[in-house]
Amino acid sequence: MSSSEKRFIYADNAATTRISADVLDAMMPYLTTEYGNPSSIYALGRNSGFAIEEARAKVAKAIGAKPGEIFFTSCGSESDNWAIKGTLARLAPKGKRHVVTSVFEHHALLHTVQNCGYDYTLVEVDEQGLIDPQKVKAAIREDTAIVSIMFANNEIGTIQPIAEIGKICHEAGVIFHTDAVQAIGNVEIDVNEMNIDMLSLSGHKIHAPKGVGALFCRRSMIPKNLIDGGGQEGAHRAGTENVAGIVALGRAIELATADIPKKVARVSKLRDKLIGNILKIEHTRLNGDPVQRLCGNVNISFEGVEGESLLLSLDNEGICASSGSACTSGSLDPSHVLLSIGLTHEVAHGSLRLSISEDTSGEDVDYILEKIPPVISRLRAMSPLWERIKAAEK
Amino acid sequence: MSSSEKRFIYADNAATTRISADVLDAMMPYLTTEYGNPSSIYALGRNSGFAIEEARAKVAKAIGAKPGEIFFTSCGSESDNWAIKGTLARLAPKGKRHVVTSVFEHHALLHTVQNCGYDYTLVEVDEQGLIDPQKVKAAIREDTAIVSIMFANNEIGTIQPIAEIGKICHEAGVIFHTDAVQAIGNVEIDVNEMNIDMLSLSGHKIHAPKGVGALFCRRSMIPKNLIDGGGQEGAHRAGTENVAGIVALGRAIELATADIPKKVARVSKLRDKLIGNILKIEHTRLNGDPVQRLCGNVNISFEGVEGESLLLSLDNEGICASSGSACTSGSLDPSHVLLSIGLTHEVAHGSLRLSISEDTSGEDVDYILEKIPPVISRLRAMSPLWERIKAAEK
Amino acid sequence: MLYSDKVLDHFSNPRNVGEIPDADGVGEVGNAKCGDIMKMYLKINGGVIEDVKFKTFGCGAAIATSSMATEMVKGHTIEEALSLTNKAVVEALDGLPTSKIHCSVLAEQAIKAALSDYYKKQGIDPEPIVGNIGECEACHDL
Ligand SMILES: Cc1ncc(COP(=O)(O)O)c(C=O)c1O
Ligand SMILES: Cc1ncc(COP(=O)(O)O)c(C=O)c1O
Ligand code: FES
Ligand code: FES
Repeated sequence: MSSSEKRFIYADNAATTRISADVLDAMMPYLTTEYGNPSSIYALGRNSGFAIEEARAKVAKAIGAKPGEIFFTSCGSESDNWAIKGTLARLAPKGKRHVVTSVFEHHALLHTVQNCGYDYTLVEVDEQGLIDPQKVKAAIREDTAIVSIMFANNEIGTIQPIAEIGKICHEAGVIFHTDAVQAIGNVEIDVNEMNIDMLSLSGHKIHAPKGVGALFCRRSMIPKNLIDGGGQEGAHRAGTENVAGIVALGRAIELATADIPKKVARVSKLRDKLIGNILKIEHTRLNGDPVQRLCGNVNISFEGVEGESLLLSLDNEGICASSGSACTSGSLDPSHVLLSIGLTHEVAHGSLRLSISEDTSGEDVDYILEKIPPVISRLRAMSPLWERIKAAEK
Repeated sequence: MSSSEKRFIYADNAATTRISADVLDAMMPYLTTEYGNPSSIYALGRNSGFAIEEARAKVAKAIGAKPGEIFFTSCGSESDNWAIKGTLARLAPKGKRHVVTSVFEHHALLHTVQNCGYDYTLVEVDEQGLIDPQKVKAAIREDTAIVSIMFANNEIGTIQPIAEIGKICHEAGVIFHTDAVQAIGNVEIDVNEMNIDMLSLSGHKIHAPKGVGALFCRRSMIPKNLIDGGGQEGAHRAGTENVAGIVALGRAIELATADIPKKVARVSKLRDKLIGNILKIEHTRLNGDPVQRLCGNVNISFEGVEGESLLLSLDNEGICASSGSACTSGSLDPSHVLLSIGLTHEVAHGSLRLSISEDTSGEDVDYILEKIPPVISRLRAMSPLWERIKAAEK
Repeated sequence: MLYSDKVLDHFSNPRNVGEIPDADGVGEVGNAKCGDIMKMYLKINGGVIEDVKFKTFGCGAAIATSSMATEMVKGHTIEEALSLTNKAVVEALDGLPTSKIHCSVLAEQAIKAALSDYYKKQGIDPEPIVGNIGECEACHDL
């Protein structure tokens, strides 16, 4: 490959993924001829109904659950909101009005807990971004309604000891929810073996379209409705079903979980090549645990560089990536995840997340590794912060 | 047309609609090459973001609103839930803890109000299914937070005097929300002229896909989040945006509102032909107002016939329709809408709703009119209830 | 609403629809208020159900279970008819949605009601033989 040839490399699969051709094929009939409302009794409606049930069975199978335990939603955020708000609405009258979660959950979970008007405890994470199950245990109170700990972190990719945390919750008689939006397709999940009572997932992270998600939930723990109305989803989630999206999610999760060990082996090799080579650049650090890590996640901070300008520079090279910089989020604070593992604001601002997938080739990795160093050099050359860092070294 | 030729006629457009070719074309790029996350900063993400803003402008234009007053949701039900629950969550601490709505709202509204844990008043409707604005006025209290009256009823198609009701609300200083899911594209709507503060709509009723909706809301009245999390929709509705669905909704509403008077003129003529001819069958009645009526709505009760078996029989003839029978809903009570206008359970069970659209042809109408009488005769011939009705006549 | 092909077949082509003018037993159960009435006519000869007809006001499941139930008792003895359960009818139809099971109960009861009538016409107290045909349980919710 000549260094002048510009490529397009999508390395932001943790933000969203392209819809795979196979998934698109599966959903197309439901965007064209099969437009029946699943609640309708005639054949056209029944076809949609059957398609939803088939998708439900596929989602259930992918995580070792029963079809009756799967409820479709509009996104991972809705699943998280429903699990927390609906469980509190159900259990608060019984005196359970406390939530345990971690400091570095996705905002869909964290803001929900912070805004729900109930009491909560945020468990700290260590410098690697790992959660100590004993800290969860210590946070559980008499009146704890639910514990929610994310399966894998979306920014730094750390994978938590979920089975162990679930066990602790069950010993304490508390419901255990996990946000598995980033874990699905990257970690083998069995809700029974892992002591999971509720689990959130989202289609667009696994090559299904945006706008469809699901909540797995044991039948005895179904939260109070977030969305009331008609009898859809067993009267637990109203709204005419996003049939095409649901069918797509069913097919996508089937594909994503077909051979996880093979994917992990291949992709983590590319990931480690990226990490190893990027860390050769001076004044960089890897964020997140090197081993307990999503196979596609690379998160590295470059001192003296601001994340947004880094992303724009990479975009000019055809590389799509993301950052925990405040500047990319429109808020003033950099990523709460990066701060939670002890990064200073300065260092957090200079973070880069590359999230690769099964689509990523060895050549893509080479291209990224070719483009990053000059971009960093250029930005550092114009950075007064970098000047200061270098000056301090002398 | 020979009477033996079987056709396929979709006459259930109030349940859902087929996606139009034009809308599908508009959304396809966002299911294929344009898969960027709108929150992402690189070009691929920005394209999605622009597409959403373009759709927002189209939705705003269709109802005379400003783009900043449009919030995308996953469905009409979510919009309804958000409007009510979010407004109560916002205003209850200020002492506003009462809702006024009508007895025959869609369940997305009615169940929300009934389950929200606050006080509410249900305004009655008359035998035609019309709401008297003075009754709304009488129901408003000191502590009323919000009035919600549906623009047009989904079962019997009655169109309410929305501008007048809105005026009454504003005189009383109360927020006025309307569920316009069935009205969009069938009635010209201007939120300012009609004194509407919030309005729910849904894509799949206007030839966009299932799984996308919107809430119009004045900036000073934005409800507390139903779905907390990321910064999407101005931080008022979290979740990665259903980009393809939103683009589709934008295009669909543009088409649906392009020439409403022309659609109404054409479709209501077909509607009236259906009504006039079906009413020639003995022991039938029209449900809903004959004039203040959605142009595509036909709702007729056939005594001595149960609705579900009527639908299945029509399905055998290739006609898709719906009914307010209890038997189609899985509950034991027939439609609360039909009961609210004074029908007995027996008569409500025998109701048929045909909802036609701009796709319906004169030949379709002739075919429906040819098929209904023999189906009714066959079902009545095997109905012990019909036997009784006829015996009572002698 | 997910109906099996068999349910749809029995709904579209119901077997034994109609009346028997000189029936030996007629039974009617159900309630127009909740949307279902079933009426069964039996012709009985030497303890065997020689002919059976039904009329039903109700949903697809109500019509299909009536039809199937008549097929399952026709040509069978009274004893066999009495042992027919709604479960057997549902199984013969390859299942019914849960919300529709109550309609199948009605089919079982309609046959029992017709047999009660048959015994009454003979001057025999049906209770000990047919048992008490209870109210439809679902109806109690109304
Ligand atoms: C009047 C009315 N409101 C709300 C809804 C709910 O819309 P959705 O199915 O998009 O949730 C519908 C349709 O089902 C409706 O007809
Ligand atoms: C860990 C995690 N939870 C929740 C979400 C929210 O999912 P969605 O965008 O489908 O609402 C995301 C992704 O944005 C995520 O990475
Ligand atoms: S007769 Fe009403 S559900 Fe069967
Ligand atoms: S007789 Fe209809 S539900 Fe009981």
